[in-house]
Amino acid sequence: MLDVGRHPNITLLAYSELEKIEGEAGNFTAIIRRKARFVEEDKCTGCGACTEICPTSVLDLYNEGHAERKAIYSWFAQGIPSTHVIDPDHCRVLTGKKCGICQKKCEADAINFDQKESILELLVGAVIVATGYDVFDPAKLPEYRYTQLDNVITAMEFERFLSASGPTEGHIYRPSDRKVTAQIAVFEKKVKKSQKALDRFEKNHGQDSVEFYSAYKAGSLNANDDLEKDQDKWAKKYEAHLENATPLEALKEKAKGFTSAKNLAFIQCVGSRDLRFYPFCYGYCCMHSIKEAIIAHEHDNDTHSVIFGMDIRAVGKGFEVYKVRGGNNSNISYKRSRVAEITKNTDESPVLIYEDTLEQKVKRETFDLVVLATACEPVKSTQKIADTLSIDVDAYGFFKTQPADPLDTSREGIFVCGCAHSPMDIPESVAQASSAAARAVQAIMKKNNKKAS
Amino acid sequence: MSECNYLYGNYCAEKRVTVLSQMLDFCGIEKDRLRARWVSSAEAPEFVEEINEFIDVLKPLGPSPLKKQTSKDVA
Amino acid sequence: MIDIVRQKISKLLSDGSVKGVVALAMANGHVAPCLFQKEDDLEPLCLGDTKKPGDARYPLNKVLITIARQYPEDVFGVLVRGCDERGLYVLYRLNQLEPDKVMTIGIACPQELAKACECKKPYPDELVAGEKTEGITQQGVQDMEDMDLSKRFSFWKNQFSKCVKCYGCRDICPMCFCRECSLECEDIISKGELPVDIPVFHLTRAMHMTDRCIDCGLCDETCPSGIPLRLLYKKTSKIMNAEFGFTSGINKNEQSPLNLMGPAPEK
Amino acid sequence: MNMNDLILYEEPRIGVFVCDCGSNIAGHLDCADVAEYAKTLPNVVYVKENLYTCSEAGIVEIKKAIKGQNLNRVVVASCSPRTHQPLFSSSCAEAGLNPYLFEMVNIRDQCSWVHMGKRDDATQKAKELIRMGVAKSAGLEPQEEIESSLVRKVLVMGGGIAGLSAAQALADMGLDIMLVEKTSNFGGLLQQVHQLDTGGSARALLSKIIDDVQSRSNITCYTKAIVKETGGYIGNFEIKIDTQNGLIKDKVGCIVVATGAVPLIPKGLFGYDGETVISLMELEQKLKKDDLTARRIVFIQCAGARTKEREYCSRICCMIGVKNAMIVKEKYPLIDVRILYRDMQMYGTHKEQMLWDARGKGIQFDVYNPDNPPEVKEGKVSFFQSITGKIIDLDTDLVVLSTPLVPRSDAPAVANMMRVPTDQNGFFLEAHAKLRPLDFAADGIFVCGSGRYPATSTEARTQGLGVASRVAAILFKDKLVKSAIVAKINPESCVGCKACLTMCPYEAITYNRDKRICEINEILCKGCGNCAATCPSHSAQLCGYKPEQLLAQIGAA
Amino acid sequence: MTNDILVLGGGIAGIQSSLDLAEMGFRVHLVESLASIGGKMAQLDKTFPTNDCAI
Repeated sequence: MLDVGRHPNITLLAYSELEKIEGEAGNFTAIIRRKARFVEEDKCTGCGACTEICPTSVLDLYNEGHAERKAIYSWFAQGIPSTHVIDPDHCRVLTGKKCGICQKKCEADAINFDQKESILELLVGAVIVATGYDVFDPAKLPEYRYTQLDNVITAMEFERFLSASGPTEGHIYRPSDRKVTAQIAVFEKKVKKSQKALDRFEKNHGQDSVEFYSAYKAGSLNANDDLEKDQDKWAKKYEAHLENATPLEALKEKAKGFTSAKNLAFIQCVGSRDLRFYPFCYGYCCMHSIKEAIIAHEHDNDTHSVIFGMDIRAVGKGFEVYKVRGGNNSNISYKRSRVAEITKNTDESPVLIYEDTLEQKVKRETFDLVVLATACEPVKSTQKIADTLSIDVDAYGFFKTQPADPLDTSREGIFVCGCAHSPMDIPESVAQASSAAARAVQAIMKKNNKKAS
Repeated sequence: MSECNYLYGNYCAEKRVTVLSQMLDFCGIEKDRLRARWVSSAEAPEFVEEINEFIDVLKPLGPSPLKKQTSKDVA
Repeated sequence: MIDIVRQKISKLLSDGSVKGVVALAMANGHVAPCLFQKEDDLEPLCLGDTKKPGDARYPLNKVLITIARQYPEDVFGVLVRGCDERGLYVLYRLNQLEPDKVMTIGIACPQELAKACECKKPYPDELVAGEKTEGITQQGVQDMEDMDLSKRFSFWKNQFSKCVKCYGCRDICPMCFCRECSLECEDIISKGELPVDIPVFHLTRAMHMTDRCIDCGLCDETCPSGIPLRLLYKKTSKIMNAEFGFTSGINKNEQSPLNLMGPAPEK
Repeated sequence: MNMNDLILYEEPRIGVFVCDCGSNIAGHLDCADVAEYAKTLPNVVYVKENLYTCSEAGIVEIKKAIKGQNLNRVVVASCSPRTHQPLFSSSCAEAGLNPYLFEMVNIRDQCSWVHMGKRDDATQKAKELIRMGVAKSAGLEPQEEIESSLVRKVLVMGGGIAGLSAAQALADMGLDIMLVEKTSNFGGLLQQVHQLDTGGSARALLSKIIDDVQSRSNITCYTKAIVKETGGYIGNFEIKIDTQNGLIKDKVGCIVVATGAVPLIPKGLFGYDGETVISLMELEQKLKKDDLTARRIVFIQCAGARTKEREYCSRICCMIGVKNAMIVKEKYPLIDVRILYRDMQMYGTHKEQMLWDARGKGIQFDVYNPDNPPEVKEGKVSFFQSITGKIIDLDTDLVVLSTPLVPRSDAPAVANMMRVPTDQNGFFLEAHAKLRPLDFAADGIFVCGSGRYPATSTEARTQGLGVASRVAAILFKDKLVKSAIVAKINPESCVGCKACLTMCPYEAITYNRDKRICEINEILCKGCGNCAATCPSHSAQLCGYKPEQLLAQIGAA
Repeated sequence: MTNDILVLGGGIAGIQSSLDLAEMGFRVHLVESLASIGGKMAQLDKTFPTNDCAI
């Protein structure tokens, strides 16, 4: 990633999109729209001082919505380019309110609110489409109740939970527990504020609020004159304080029993090998779940994972050994079945209903956390890109190619590689990227020779 | 042990350390003053653990009996 | 014993299979290494046991190395005792001499000399004169190991502080053939200061001797301060044997475990 | 042993640049105090503390100081060398200072980040780290990058689909190719295949590519030829090829290994006898010759694969098995076809569809458990059907074993001729499983096709193109530039004891017979320092990490 | 005739093809819609089968 940022032959146009493209192989003119970053690229050093003090916080999609980022942010810590970006829909200044603290704080004075988006025209000989994929939204499968159950998450969310730079710094806390701890934090802030007001009363009346309130309620208060003035205000303040304090105690009580998730379930083929969505297999999600189970076991030795799959497809090099080794010493068990439905029991733990094909019995099993090995969809803007490049898309939304020339799209001079071509694992994607580069060079060389000869 | 960046470096080092530690012991210097562990750049927690463990071993051993000798060399 | 050797040498010289023979010669009362080239002037030849056997021993291999470097294409003979032959095997491994360019004339050491040297194999494989006597088991190292740590430390500290850095042990040792020796490299050993850096000086040499020392004892005999260096190098060979099952100088095409890439060979 | 013992290149005039890195360093230790301390260090003539040494302003600051104070050493105390060492050393080079006279001290990751909250300890530690860095920088010597010429020619070993595609792509890129095939004709394993999984006959695809390759002017084809020797190094490999008309010696820039793999002959498995129990490839021949008479055929998948001795899934035999089962059903609809499998490895967009079509054609699939696999006895196959929980006996007159692809028998010979590693199953081991799947660890040698791991025809073809681009990335440059951190042997003090030669993992050291010393080939040397560590007389030393430099650093601790 | 090549997408595939082309001496324009490159792989903590970190 770093080499791309530093390579003399590569101009990196991040935060930009392809508007239009004309011409034919060897001679395309492309119009690129560079979205406004509101931060000067050559001045910003990516120090992050502005992010620290920005008041507005927004759902962070990098962490799949489990954490928050600020209105001025960088996609992730070590991202290239390290130049920050201001989110126009949430930044107070750009949505018309007053703020601009980040501009004051920035020692490199790189923030410029009236930066406009720019248009760039490029003359290129070939185009390589490597737009990758999006994670399949499991909400489309009603039977897994992804949206209603907090403790049912996608593989990518679980990946963020495992990562030390993620929302939980690597600990596998259950989302339902994290919701409670978040509520506790909110109540605690309120209680602290209202407690301060009560302290003031207690100080100038020398009486403890609880005693005062019970006496006030019972009417047996011997109030001198200044207590007379304050007593109603004090009582109302105390009642407001209780409104927050009692639920806080209840939540704290509940939070005592929280531990990191111990037994995990991985459900394979969520959206894939499914006639309603994508009737084929991606090849990497079985391995992805096995890896996540192994890493989870590394983080916390008494995790026990069950992987539910019709086939466990460990197809690549060294994968079978990885699967067997994972099974043996990271206590992972593989169950050949397709989970029919997920419901909930009392304490937010998901319950899986499935048929265990070996014992031919329908079973119900409770887990702390369920990870859905989701399929990979073509990027949402695939249709838009296909139209701009005027190339065809196949039945499932990936770019169409022929088996004889696996990387050429329907338009000469435009090639596709990686998950935009079809779902694949990283090594195949890297190998295909090199192949697409070779095809692009061939196309250009042919054009030059034709011109020359 | 087989993940040495230069294929075999760690094995060669291990053999030499085995011989040297026994020679130190033979010359009357506590064997625990020399320790060799292999930690990859991704294993930060293990690295910290090893160093702390080594410090706990060294503390009771006290300063090196050759302290007078070696201190004068350091500029 | 000496006539058999004289016969052997004159045969080698006469039939031209060697250009010269490195052996010992008695000249004006002293025994010194000498290169005999013609079969008729073998008169001064002697085996270096004037008063008692083996009282005049020289690292003839070292002499042979310097000569072989000048005349790489010629074959030379050399008078070897048990230890010298072991030395040759190591020198073949370290590529200082080529086996087909050396003819050995092996003589066995009498029992008395073997006991003095505490030598484990007081006879060469190719024996020309003298009978094989059995080797002595080495007790020195065991006694040292039985002492407790602090006694060992003070023992060696006194021994090492006696060192006057005359480099005699290195100059006499047949296994030390480097042109520039790291013991004279200022970064490791302080220059012009005594006592020598304990234990860096002696342990550096010991580490170089781990897979080379042939236990000939010359370093012990030459050391003016009488430091038991041989004991130190016996310990290194004991470790090599215990840890890697390797003893230097035993077979002609040996492979030292320290030079092998990959894990230590099974014991 | 102190500073002035070092043989110093010019009187050192050291410039120290202490970086705040915003709050990452300055937030946890006192940078000004550290800068003050740096001024007191020996040979330091210029010290500057700045907010961001890596920003434009910081770089200009360094360049100005090098020229203004004519510094001949630069030390930057900031973040991790992994991210910014190239940036800073190239800026020093632009200011006219040899980039190898630059030393970087990490006072962020190894100091301020790990000692947050202990401000004075962190400041003290930063001072000591800088003192060590300055001590080492004094002993640095200028080095020149090593350059070597490149031969614009490529050797492709193996004429299968992968080798052919690689040759075709490289030819389009204007490079000269020597395509060497061991057997008498091109096509490799695909010649035995009847039809491809993507439809169309294998022979049609092959002949199209073979004609194109043979018609190219810049591809020289050698059939019945074996590569005897590959010496030399990246950019200048000397190769010897045993061809029909004698031995050919030539020089090439890069080598592509596309030797492929062969199907396992399942001797001793499930009663294999080549008649009633045959392998998948034998079925392909039968289909080609169209002579198949049977009432029921049972396919058994994973025959000899995913077992203790062969602990890998050969990835494509499921697909080939199902494809052939469908072809049998199309040609002879009356034959009852059943497939016994462990896991149906049908990944990718088209293969699942094949499963549905196969079921549509009446092919029955049954799972078997590896612990009690099916038994084949005189025309009867019996297996435990987990769905019904009963043992099923089928009288069958043809059993087809889907066997995995195994490495060729001469693969180990090729591997150690080219000194490249193979994994425990005998397939070639690539440099990095994820990020460099087509390169070998040794520079200039690449691998594609089933030699690396079993691959379908489309995958092999894509990998062939991929390798072409990896080769072009090297040969399109006019010369090969290599870092100067290599070892050198001092000819005067070397006694030729070959201790270093046996320790070099990259075979970069050779023994020069007439000079009786060892010599290092700088191109192959990766700067690991094994030789420097083994050499008793310090004749072998690693530039940039010489004993005096390292000991100065340790001494200053 | 131009030697420039446009690469759409800054994930692992876009990065690898850009690096290969740049090494061959072609000018590459890498367009990425998000604020920085890295794509889905940058979100991963570790990769199989070697378990090294994905960043």
